[in-house]
Amino acid sequence: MMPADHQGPVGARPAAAGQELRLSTPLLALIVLYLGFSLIAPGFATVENLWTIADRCAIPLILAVGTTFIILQGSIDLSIEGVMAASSLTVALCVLNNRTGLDLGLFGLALATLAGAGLGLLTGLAIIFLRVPSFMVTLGVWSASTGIAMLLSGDQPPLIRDSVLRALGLGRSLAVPNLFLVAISIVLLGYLLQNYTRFGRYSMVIGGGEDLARLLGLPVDRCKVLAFAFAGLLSGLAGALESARIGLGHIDVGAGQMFATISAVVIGGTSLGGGRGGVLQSAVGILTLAVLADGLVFIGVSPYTQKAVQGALILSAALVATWPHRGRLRIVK
Amino acid sequence: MTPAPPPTDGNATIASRDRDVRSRFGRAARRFVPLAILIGPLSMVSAIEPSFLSPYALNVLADESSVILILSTAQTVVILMGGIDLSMTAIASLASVLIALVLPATGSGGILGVLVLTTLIGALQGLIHTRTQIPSFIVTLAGLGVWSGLALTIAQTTIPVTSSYAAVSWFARSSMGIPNSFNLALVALILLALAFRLLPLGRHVYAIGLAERVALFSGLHVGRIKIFGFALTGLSSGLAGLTMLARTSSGSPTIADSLLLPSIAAVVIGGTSITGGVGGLGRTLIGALTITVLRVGFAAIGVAPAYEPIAYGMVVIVAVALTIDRSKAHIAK
Amino acid sequence: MIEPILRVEGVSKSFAGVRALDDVSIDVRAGEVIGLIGQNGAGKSTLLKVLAGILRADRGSIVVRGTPVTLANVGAAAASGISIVFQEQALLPNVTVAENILLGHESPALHAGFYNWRTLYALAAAQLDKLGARISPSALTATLSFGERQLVEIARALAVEERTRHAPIILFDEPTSMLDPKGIEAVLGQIERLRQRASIVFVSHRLDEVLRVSDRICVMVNGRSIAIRNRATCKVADLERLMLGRELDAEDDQQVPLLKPGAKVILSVRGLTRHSSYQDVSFELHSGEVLGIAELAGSGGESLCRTLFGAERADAGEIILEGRQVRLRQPADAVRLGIGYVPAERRLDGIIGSLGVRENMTLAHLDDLRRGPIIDMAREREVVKSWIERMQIRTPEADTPAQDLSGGNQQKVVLAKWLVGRKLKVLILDHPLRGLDVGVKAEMFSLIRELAEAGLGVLLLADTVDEVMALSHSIIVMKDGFVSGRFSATAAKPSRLQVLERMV
Amino acid sequence: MKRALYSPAVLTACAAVIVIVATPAAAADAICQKSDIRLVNSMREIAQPYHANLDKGGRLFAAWAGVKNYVLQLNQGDSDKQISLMRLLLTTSPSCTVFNVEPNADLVVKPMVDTANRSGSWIVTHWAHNEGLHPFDGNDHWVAHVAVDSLEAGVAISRLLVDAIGRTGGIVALQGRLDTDPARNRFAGLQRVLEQTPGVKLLDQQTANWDRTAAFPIMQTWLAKYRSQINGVWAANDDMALGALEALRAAGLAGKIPIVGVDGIPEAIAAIEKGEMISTVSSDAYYQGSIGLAMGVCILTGQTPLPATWSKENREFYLKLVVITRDNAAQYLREPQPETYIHDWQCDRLWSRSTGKAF
Repeated sequence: MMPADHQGPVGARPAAAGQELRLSTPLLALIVLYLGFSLIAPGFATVENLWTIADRCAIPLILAVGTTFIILQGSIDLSIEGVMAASSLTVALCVLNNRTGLDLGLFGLALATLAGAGLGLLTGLAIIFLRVPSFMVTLGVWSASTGIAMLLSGDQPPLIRDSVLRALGLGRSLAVPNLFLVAISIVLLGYLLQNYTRFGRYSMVIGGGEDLARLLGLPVDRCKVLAFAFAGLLSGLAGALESARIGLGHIDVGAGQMFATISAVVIGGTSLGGGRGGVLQSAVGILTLAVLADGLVFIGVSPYTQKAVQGALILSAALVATWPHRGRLRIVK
Repeated sequence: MTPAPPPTDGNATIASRDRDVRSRFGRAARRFVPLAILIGPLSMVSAIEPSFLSPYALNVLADESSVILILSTAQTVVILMGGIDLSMTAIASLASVLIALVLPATGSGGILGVLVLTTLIGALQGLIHTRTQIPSFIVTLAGLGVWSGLALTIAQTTIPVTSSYAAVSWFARSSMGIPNSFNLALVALILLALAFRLLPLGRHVYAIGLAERVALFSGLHVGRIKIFGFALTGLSSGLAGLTMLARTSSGSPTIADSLLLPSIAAVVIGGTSITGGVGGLGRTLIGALTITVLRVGFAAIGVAPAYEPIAYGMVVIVAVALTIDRSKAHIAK
Repeated sequence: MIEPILRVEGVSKSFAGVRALDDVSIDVRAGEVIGLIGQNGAGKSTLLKVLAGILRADRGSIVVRGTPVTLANVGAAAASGISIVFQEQALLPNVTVAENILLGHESPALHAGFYNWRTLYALAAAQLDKLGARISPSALTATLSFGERQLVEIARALAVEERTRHAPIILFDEPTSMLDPKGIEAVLGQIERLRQRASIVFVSHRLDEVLRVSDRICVMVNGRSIAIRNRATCKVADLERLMLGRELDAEDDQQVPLLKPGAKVILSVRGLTRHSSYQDVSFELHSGEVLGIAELAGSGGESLCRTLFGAERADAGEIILEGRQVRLRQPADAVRLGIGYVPAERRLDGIIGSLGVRENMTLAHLDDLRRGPIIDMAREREVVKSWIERMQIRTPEADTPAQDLSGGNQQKVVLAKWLVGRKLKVLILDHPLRGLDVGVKAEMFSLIRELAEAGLGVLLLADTVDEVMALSHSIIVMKDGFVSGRFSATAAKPSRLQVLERMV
Repeated sequence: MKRALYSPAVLTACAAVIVIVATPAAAADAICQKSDIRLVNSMREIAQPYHANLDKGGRLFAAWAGVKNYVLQLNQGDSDKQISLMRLLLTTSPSCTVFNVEPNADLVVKPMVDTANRSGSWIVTHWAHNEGLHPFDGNDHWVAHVAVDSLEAGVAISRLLVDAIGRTGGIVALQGRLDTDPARNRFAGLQRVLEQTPGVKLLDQQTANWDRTAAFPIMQTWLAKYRSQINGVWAANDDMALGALEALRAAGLAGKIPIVGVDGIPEAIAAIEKGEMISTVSSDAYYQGSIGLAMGVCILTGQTPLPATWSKENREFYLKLVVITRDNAAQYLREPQPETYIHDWQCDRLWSRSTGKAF
């Protein structure tokens, strides 16, 4: 469904490892945005606020890593919020809480994460075996897993009493928010996967030309399923960590994350057509949105205006990314 | 997708093999699958709650479905061209707010003005999409943010329509026992369907959806046609907003938010391929009705709220799996 | 008698009842180049695909180095040392050259599941060295030139050598059909060099090429291999007779009918320039004239054609249609003014495979077929019917999906798409004969001549100089974006050599 | 033992008694047989304690009144759906159906009231509705509107907050979704109190859409921006208050900075007991979930005259709110017992919690 770019020049960015680190336009934009806020909002450019931003973008970062692989393959994942909800309740009910007698501690966190992976796996398999566009399957999975979450939630959201988990969600290590540390390690993991494993490179290949990849007998289907399982896993992790942060399992832990994540990925310069971009770019996109949100609160702008600004940002980011590739014969959907 | 397409026969065989498999059902048979999918839940619901098929109840369903129908009719046109419009509900909400604001002063003239405005908004998005060659998914994703942000900034509250409600009351009333809003939606859909059959427009839209480059090289005004499509979504968004305003006699910046994904799902459940070129308006009518039955039918027969989204998700996936024409979109992205 | 490296025995394959391969048997000996020729649909590509593991044979056996193999997929074929070089280049633009070369076989470069890029580059470089190609393995494929990409393709094919520890069997599916003479030389050169280390099956439409590089030539007709000839013992004419089952009236010698004197100028171009592709091009096209552009690919001709169709922007110069200067912002403008264009990329730009012949044919001119605002279906049908007959388009019915037609008939549909229009004045043909077999070519030749005689102005860009000369009244030669020679219709017909020397 | 006392059986028994006692005083003839009566609670969802309690209250009453037919309608935050669900249900015996409605948004009230009038079913609405709309303006089937004075709630918690910080210092305010009446009026209450206490400065305010996850980062940013200047946190509902609380916890400030909220959800009350929040205001979900149904049953069984004959202030009145602080937190933490409500359900005491007209 995304841009079918038949002959337009592809991927100005070298795909080889390490070469993504150079200063890209989105990165510049991020820096400019940060400096801009530092100028107009006194007290914005403090270390403390930096950690606030870090904490703010932790969960979205984790989500973005998973989504990036899916988008690199030219698919899309709308199920993030549903999966987060399901895992949020799973973790809340598994660790020490006020509803069930369970007290699995971090093992509960693992369970919730795996639950997410399970949902992702199912999604992937459905896409492969039913040969239905990911857009629709993930739309369905979103709805279905929200239902599962509702089942688990019952009439009272379970409160998390597990101190270890809460500490993970709220605490800091050497001034750095724990969740941010988790997020960073996930991003690094994603970067490694993308540039140093078959899964990552093949994801790039599939995005660049799926039918060709099939022709050459690459394990396209396996890669796709893997990508969705991985994304599900991270959505699960994100949902669980969000719950650890706010202290209960709740259906709405993921509210608004799907559009935010996709927007961020786009802002970072990853093409929805697939085959272009990467984990680091997406991370930049997430940071941009986090800085924006934090900065706007700083200067006291309502989140509604924030919505609008974010929209404008998406557009301009896409503009920067596509402008050089314009041409009378370029096909974009 | 790939700048290096695989050998012709490679495709041809995939396609032909598909045609062989399919020919058992036959494309014709597949056309009725959506109908079956509509009848399934409907009969299930009415089995438990016979009164569900009473004229009165059907009337309520028609009323409930009208807004989704208005939205997804126009959405179909855009999707047929391989694009998508994520901003429709945001524009609808904006419209409801604006109408509520201008109605007392201007009366029906104001309504017209707002409809023109929303049409222009849609056209603007189309223009940006075609001129800057940014994927419609992204342009309208940005639009989603901008327009809803704008609506919330203009009216941070629900605006009741009291004084000059008469001007819009028609949309809330019924004629010949059928809600006017539904009649409106139906007439719009039929007219559009006719236009597609009889005018060059229809062929051009399908051509763009199937092979935009060929359309270009055949000298079609691809840009214009796309912009027309988005203008259409803009207009219908306006109408949807108007209808909801009439029904609730007030405008709200979030009035239509919950309809975005249902209205898209309606198109695809009907059997229109999200990748464009395959499908049609008639199918969307069925899709819209199906969605409605799922949305209210299940709740009406007292299915536990948690199972409703689950069933909803399942049906979406199954419906698409059964209706999608794989011979034309052989890669499921 | 040495055991052949590859032996194909009684292989058959049919699609939906249609026999594509009928009991074909060939064998390939070590270091041998087999030329595979035949009309479109004769089964050449199908045979290659079966050997490459893309298609499964219905019957028959394939024996590699004495052991029967089942080529379930491309991987399996590669495992037994067979690899294919596709006609359209099958490379991924968004990854490195190295990845393209080793795609699916990175394992040697994997350390504990992780890429060791240095190793990967080294392995790729090794393959490129076999061809003496100076291409950086770490380069992004999209940044390579057409020729370079072709080399990468061949390098990928060669890579099976290490994997099988045998001389590979490499299948070339019309590697030259989209190349200019220079490119062709390069490829043929490569094939010559590959002899040392590989056995080759080589498909081409250009009989002279086949004769040059092949040791033996296998002629296929409707899915059967009807003859295998040694290079030494046969000539182009023989092969043509075998292919067509009849003597071909050699197109090239047929005289182009003279241009009617005093034909008025339809299209004239003055100082047209697009900095990136061609400079200061000027010419005049008369009604009834076929103006041929002779060039090596990438000399600006294609870009020029697209500009005249509004598909590319010109930076300077003017286009004058029937005395009035026109601005072509998009193809739609050109079409409105009566300019038609037959694109080189038929499958991508010419026809919509899943739509019927009728809808394809009338797509560009539905406005001419309206009664009021509404399409006059009845008239549409009869118009389409008449053109199907006039052009002898072989299709079961008017609504058969275009993708089910043979390449030649598809091309006719694309041509008809423009003739349906009432006010067509200029027709631009961008490699109209590309990928067509000799038989269909002949038909196209006469079609194009008819059109010209009917008063159309035809601008022709063809694959070979011979085609240009066979069809054109006047010729302009382009080289590196400049017009390097002109042969007007009035002057005496130039010799093949005269044209060629201005091209290179 | 104590539990057994309130088993449904016993409840229905005493219900019966009451009915018998009440019948002589009956003001009108019964409209429906009790067996025909259908009680509907229409609300957003039941994942939230507040809504869960609405439902519990309704069921509690149905059991007590001996009405078998209790229907729960959830709209999942979709106004259109709330309206359609009501209409769909009315395919059968509308005149014996009572709707107790927690509006998904102000704007659903009018269409639902219109539906009731047209179909002859009965509806009681809660919270707020669009201006210029009143039960007593010819809406004979709109039994009553039980309004919640969000302004009062806002004032109440604001007072406690400013007192808690010694009437001086800086506070931040988390607003609800601005397109709702409670959000506006609760904040208005805060502003009123601030006018009276010049010592307290409103450092910043943002809307967090009633949402805990949204409140969290906003609070964090404020902590980064104002650091020690923040002496108190005002939240338009408990969910956001708790979100802010977690943000404070992360900064090691939980319990050090007073927080107030509205709704009285169990978590908040627990937090108050712990001293991490100082106050919340409850409109008593159990009561809201049942009172409308009680009114309906009283009318349908003829124990109460038709609403048309009621006084205006009985048709649209404010609900008594309970301010919960550390002193009384304990008693609201318990699952409320039926006997707390039985006397409010008596047909002659239906307005026991009214604080006067709401128009």
